[in-house]
Amino acid sequence: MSAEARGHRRQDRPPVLGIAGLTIEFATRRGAARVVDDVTLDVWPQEIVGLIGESGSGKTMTALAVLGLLPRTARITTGDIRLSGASLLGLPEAQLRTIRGRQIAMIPQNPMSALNPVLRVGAQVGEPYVLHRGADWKTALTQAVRRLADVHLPLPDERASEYPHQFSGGMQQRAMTAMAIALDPPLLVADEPTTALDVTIQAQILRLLREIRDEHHTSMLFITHDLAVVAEMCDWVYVMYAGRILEQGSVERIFARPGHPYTQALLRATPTGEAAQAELISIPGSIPSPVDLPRGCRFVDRCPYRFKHCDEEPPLLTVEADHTARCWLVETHG
Amino acid sequence: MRNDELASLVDSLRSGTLSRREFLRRAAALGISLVAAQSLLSTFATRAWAAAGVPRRGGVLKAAFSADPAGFDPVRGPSGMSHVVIEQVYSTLMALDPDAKPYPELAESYQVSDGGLTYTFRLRRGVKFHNGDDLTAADVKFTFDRLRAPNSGYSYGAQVETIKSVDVVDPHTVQFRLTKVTGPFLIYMAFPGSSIVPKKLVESGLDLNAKPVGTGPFRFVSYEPRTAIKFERNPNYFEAGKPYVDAMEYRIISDITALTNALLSGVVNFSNEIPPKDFAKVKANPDLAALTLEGSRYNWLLPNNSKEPFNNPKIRQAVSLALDRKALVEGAFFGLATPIVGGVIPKWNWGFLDKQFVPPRGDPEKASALVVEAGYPNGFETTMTLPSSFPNIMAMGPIVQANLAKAGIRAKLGTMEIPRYWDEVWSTSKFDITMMYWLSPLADPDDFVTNNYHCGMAINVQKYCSTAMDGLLEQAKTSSALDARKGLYTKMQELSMQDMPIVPLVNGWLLIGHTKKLKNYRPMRTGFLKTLKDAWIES
Amino acid sequence: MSVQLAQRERHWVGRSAVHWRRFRLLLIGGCLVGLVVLSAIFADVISPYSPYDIDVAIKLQPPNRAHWLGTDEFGRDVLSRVIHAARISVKVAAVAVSVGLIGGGVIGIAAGYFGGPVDMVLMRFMELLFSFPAILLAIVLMAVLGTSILNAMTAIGIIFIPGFSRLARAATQDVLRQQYIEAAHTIGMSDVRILTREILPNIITPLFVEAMAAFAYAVLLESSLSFLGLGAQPPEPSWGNMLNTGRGFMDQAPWLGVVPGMAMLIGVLGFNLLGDGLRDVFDPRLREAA
Amino acid sequence: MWRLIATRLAAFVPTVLATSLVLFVTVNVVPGSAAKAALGIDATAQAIARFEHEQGLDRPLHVQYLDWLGKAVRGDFGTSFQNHLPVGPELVSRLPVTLELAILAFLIANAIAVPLGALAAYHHQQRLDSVISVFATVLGAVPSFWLATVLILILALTVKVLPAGGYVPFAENPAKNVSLFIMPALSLGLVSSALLLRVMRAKMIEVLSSDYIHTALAKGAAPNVVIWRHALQNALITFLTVGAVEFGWLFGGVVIIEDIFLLPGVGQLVLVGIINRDYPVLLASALTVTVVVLAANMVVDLVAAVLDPRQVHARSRA
Repeated sequence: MSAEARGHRRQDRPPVLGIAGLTIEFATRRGAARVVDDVTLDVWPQEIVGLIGESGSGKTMTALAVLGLLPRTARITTGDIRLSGASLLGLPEAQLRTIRGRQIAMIPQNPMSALNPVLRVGAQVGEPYVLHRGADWKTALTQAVRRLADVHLPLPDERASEYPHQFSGGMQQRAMTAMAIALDPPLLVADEPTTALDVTIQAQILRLLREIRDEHHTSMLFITHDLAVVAEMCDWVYVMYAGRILEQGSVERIFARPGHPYTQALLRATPTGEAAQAELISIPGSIPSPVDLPRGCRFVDRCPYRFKHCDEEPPLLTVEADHTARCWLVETHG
Repeated sequence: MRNDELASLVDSLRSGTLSRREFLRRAAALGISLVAAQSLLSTFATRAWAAAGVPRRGGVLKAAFSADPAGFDPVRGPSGMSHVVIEQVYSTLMALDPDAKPYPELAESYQVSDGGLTYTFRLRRGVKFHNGDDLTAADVKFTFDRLRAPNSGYSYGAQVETIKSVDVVDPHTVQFRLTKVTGPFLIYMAFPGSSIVPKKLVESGLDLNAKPVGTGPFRFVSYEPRTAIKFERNPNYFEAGKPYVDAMEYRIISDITALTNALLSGVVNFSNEIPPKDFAKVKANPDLAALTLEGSRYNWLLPNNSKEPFNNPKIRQAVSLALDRKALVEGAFFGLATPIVGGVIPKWNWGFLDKQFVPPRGDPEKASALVVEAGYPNGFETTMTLPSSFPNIMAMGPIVQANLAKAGIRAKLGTMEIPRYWDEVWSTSKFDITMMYWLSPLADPDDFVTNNYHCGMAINVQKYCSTAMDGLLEQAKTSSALDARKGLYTKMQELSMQDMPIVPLVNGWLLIGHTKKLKNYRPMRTGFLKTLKDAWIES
Repeated sequence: MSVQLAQRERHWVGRSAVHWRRFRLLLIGGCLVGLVVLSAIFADVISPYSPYDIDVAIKLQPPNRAHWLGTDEFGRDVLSRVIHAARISVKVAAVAVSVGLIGGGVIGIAAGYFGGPVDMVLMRFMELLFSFPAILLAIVLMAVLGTSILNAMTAIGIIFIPGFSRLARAATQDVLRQQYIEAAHTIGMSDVRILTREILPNIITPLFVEAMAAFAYAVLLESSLSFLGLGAQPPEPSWGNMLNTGRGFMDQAPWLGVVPGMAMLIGVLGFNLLGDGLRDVFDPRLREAA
Repeated sequence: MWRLIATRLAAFVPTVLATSLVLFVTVNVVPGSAAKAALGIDATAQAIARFEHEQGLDRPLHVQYLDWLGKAVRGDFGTSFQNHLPVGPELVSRLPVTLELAILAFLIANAIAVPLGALAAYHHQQRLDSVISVFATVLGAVPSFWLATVLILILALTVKVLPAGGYVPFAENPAKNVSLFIMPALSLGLVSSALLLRVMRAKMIEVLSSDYIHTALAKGAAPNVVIWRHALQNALITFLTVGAVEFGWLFGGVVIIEDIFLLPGVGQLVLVGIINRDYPVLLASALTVTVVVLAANMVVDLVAAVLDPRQVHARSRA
């Protein structure tokens, strides 16, 4: 990903998506569980921002919050989510509905179960036109065929009249993508879109998403646990752990000089080209439970370099321009 | 003063709580001469009770019943429900008036000769079957030869077994020769089983069960099993102008509560099978008339005479004495029945014996004394098995059980489904105590008693055999003079109170309800509905 | 994850509503069932009169101080009869459900575990039994076995067998699908041991939950049989035959029908709520939804 | 699709045959002789023997069965022991009554169960959900014959709005026919709607928690769109198979309701057939009921299959 992509992060216009200090808590029997803790994250126009973390780090919850589809027992206690400068929280449900599918669209992880088994694919892909443009089903269907063509689905008009169970995994994800980009929404939220697919299909879908970003000028929040995908896809990346952002910055910078021990461990655990020869080390221990989070740095009991200062959590310290990390060691290394 | 007192007398006579003899005695007390009272009685017996106004043609009478008929051929109609249909479609030589007195119907007149061994009937002229054939003596001969045939399967064979021969004297005269004098013969001639069937049609293969054809007031239209039987008016019925209603429909409603609801809501406009528990509701209904009539539906308890300890008459008497018949009447019949405190023959019948063996409330002390005397110092255990779907019997069961317990007879109550009851309890006499009820269709003393008391009869399942009793019964049946028969039935009932082979309980009244628009309907003691032809429906 | 469709108010919800709701179900269900079962066990002790004493003088009395729930057409105390009736109705339901549970369970496990022709034949037979309307089946069975409470129990039990067998078969197949059963095979566990130690414990819970619902239905079925004169025979009181007689006095003495109706409602409601509560507790998928 | 129907039909015939065999054996094992029930308590032994010979009850069981089956296939179900009339025509005249009652009740049950079930599921774990669930449980605890009596008492006897019972064919007088069927269908339908409602709620909860519903929401679909366009069809597929079974249970209730509302249906025949040990009537009516229930199950299964494209359209590629 070339550096000038950064040019888009100019300060004069608001980001497509601005999450500031977002905190989400769950009511459970054992008290409130803070799954997302004071997260700040921006996505600029035509930018693909990666949000990476182990499963249970709160990245999916953040995505759901953006779409306003949090489970009933979850509460946003602090922070704000802004779409092109306008806040989404507090909007009445009716207005939120006008945004979903038109301003923000979602690409799910498991396309197999994300398509309604009893409806034809064409109808499902065309539904946004009916929902938001009040189109009749005939025009919606022609639009759907056009979108299916955009996602390089062979014989789109024939495929449109078929049912999801007649599609392969890759074709289903293409259909979901077609559905997502139906109304050219400015922001796409992709929640691990390729995890459920085998590798060959995975590459095609990733290329498709990049093509969409270039041709449709769509910005994307790309949620994954796979650094290799981040390296290939994203301009900017946020590393999330136990609900907190531990490091964020441009992809080159972070891959070159990871600031936070957790990011370093992640990189060592990922078979990217450069680190091929180093044997892969898995990170001992597991994510702390969101109910009783450790006082200081969240990574303290799994961090090889912990020292007494770690019981006080550091802010995001600057490692270099466009690159900050939440670890005291950053300062010492300078 | 006299008029309203007389009116109340007539009312109680009509409702059956007053017997004819009682009526005559009371009328005499009022200073009305015996002759005047008797003429009053007979006029009331035949003529309409109240001033009913002018008869009106038209309307449909819908009557509700709870059981299905078992066929429409007189020779094979074993159930009461069949008889109620047969009597509308066919006619009989004689007929019974509301008080069950026989009067000539198809027969214009009759002579009895040879000391009661020969009966000669002169038939009405111009009587036609529903298909237009003329009724002749040949039909009468054919009918009774058919009933007397060895394998006819006729359930009431006892009524025709004393007929030696039936001869056609001329097309309108028929003569019956009997083997021996038969007291109730004329009543047998009025029995639905003795209905005259069309010889030509039956011989040419007509199945009377499916398509009955007779000379009766109504023609058979259709039968939907378990739902309805439809009749239409017989335009050339030999009683001019009758019947008054255009059509009649018997609706079969098996659930007794649904039956009452049907009457209350007007789905039907007549029923003589109102369950006791709902009679008050029918009485309270403004547009329904509610009548009670003491007929011959008596309920009795059968101690198994062939088994310990009920083979001992003392124990059987103890059972009778232990029972509180007033409680049975109140509990199981809601006050709509008469306790039987002596002989089985009801008060309104000439065979009645006015002698009390046990007070209506019973005599528990005497009963327990008898039990001890019979060799059971602290009583005994026994069982009582009842048929499960007769509401009145199921209602009396618990009361009888409680009464017997007080006299030291601890009976365990068991019930059984009807078909299995007949098979495994009734016909095989496998019971200590059971109960049954019966609507005697004939209203002749013989019919009340012979079936239960005579040795070897189908209904004598309590296995009681006494030559003395059999002798009395046969003599009573075969003597011709009424007073002679009456004296024999008195002796017979006195013996029955000593031996107590069965324990008579209560005589359930006929409970009738019909729309007030139905005029001039006189209920019959036998529970039959022949008199429907005289009634009409006001618009 | 179960997703709430519309996020109305954003106020803070106290303790998780789901937890309390499930507990409340179990509590109410448990109390109602307890009430019924206790009155069945201690019927003689707690009922003010004997259910059989007849006193025609005081028949059809509305509820009064002497007879809290009035008297029936024979002057018997309705409260005592409804308490004693609980004994019969609970007994009928208990035996019926166990017949259904054991019969259905065995058939279901056999069909599920052995599969192939065994499964085909058993399930075909079950489908046959299932397609025959319950009450008709009960009537035919009662006619065959004769009318007594024991026969009512077996008849109702047999009606439950297909339902339980289907459940047991599905549960067994679920357990079989999980790999560790193959592991058990490999270490040489005999079929019987597998059945008892692996399969049985896992399918007991869904069967037990279904038993609760079946319990409720059994009480209802007994009353329908009584309506047809095939249930508990007089003078034995059962909710069914009391309800049946009550039907005949609906407008003169409404309490005759209402009281057994209420008792049955308590019994059926209790077992259903208990069943629902248990289902939520044991059904993993629903617990996740919390 | 036709393959589906073919397999269902193929399974239909053997099941019916098996039912008739089971019924025939059960009926003949039933204690309490038919002859005594038919001829009355004072039937002589000679009359009983003649009756049993006449009806062929003295022949070995399998001969009786094959003879009966041979005739039944041709529509001749023999004559009733009670009234010596052929059973076939009576059955034909009674079937429409029972069908009308069962179908009306089934429609009412579903008309209540489907919307309320969906509503309860939509408000899962909230107050409305528990209110509807308790309502369903209470309704499910009321026996249909009790509800029938209450309805008669109020609507027929006090308010006198509806007739208390009886039957008039629809062709003859539609208005009267409908008024006659309102109460019976309601008493049966309301009670069985309770069970169906609980099933619909469970199925709907399952569907509403699936991924494609989440997709629909993410597209900005409003709740009623989500329920009616996306969720309902999926829930109905599994719901209908249970619904079919409930139709069978509902048929059981028909026996009692026909009795109370004086409807000349087939249910009454079965009851009478048993009580009077009238074998031909019992066999014919019980078999008819089973055939109808099996047919209903088949129809409902087919409807469920039609709703589910996965069963209709074969998978065209991996």
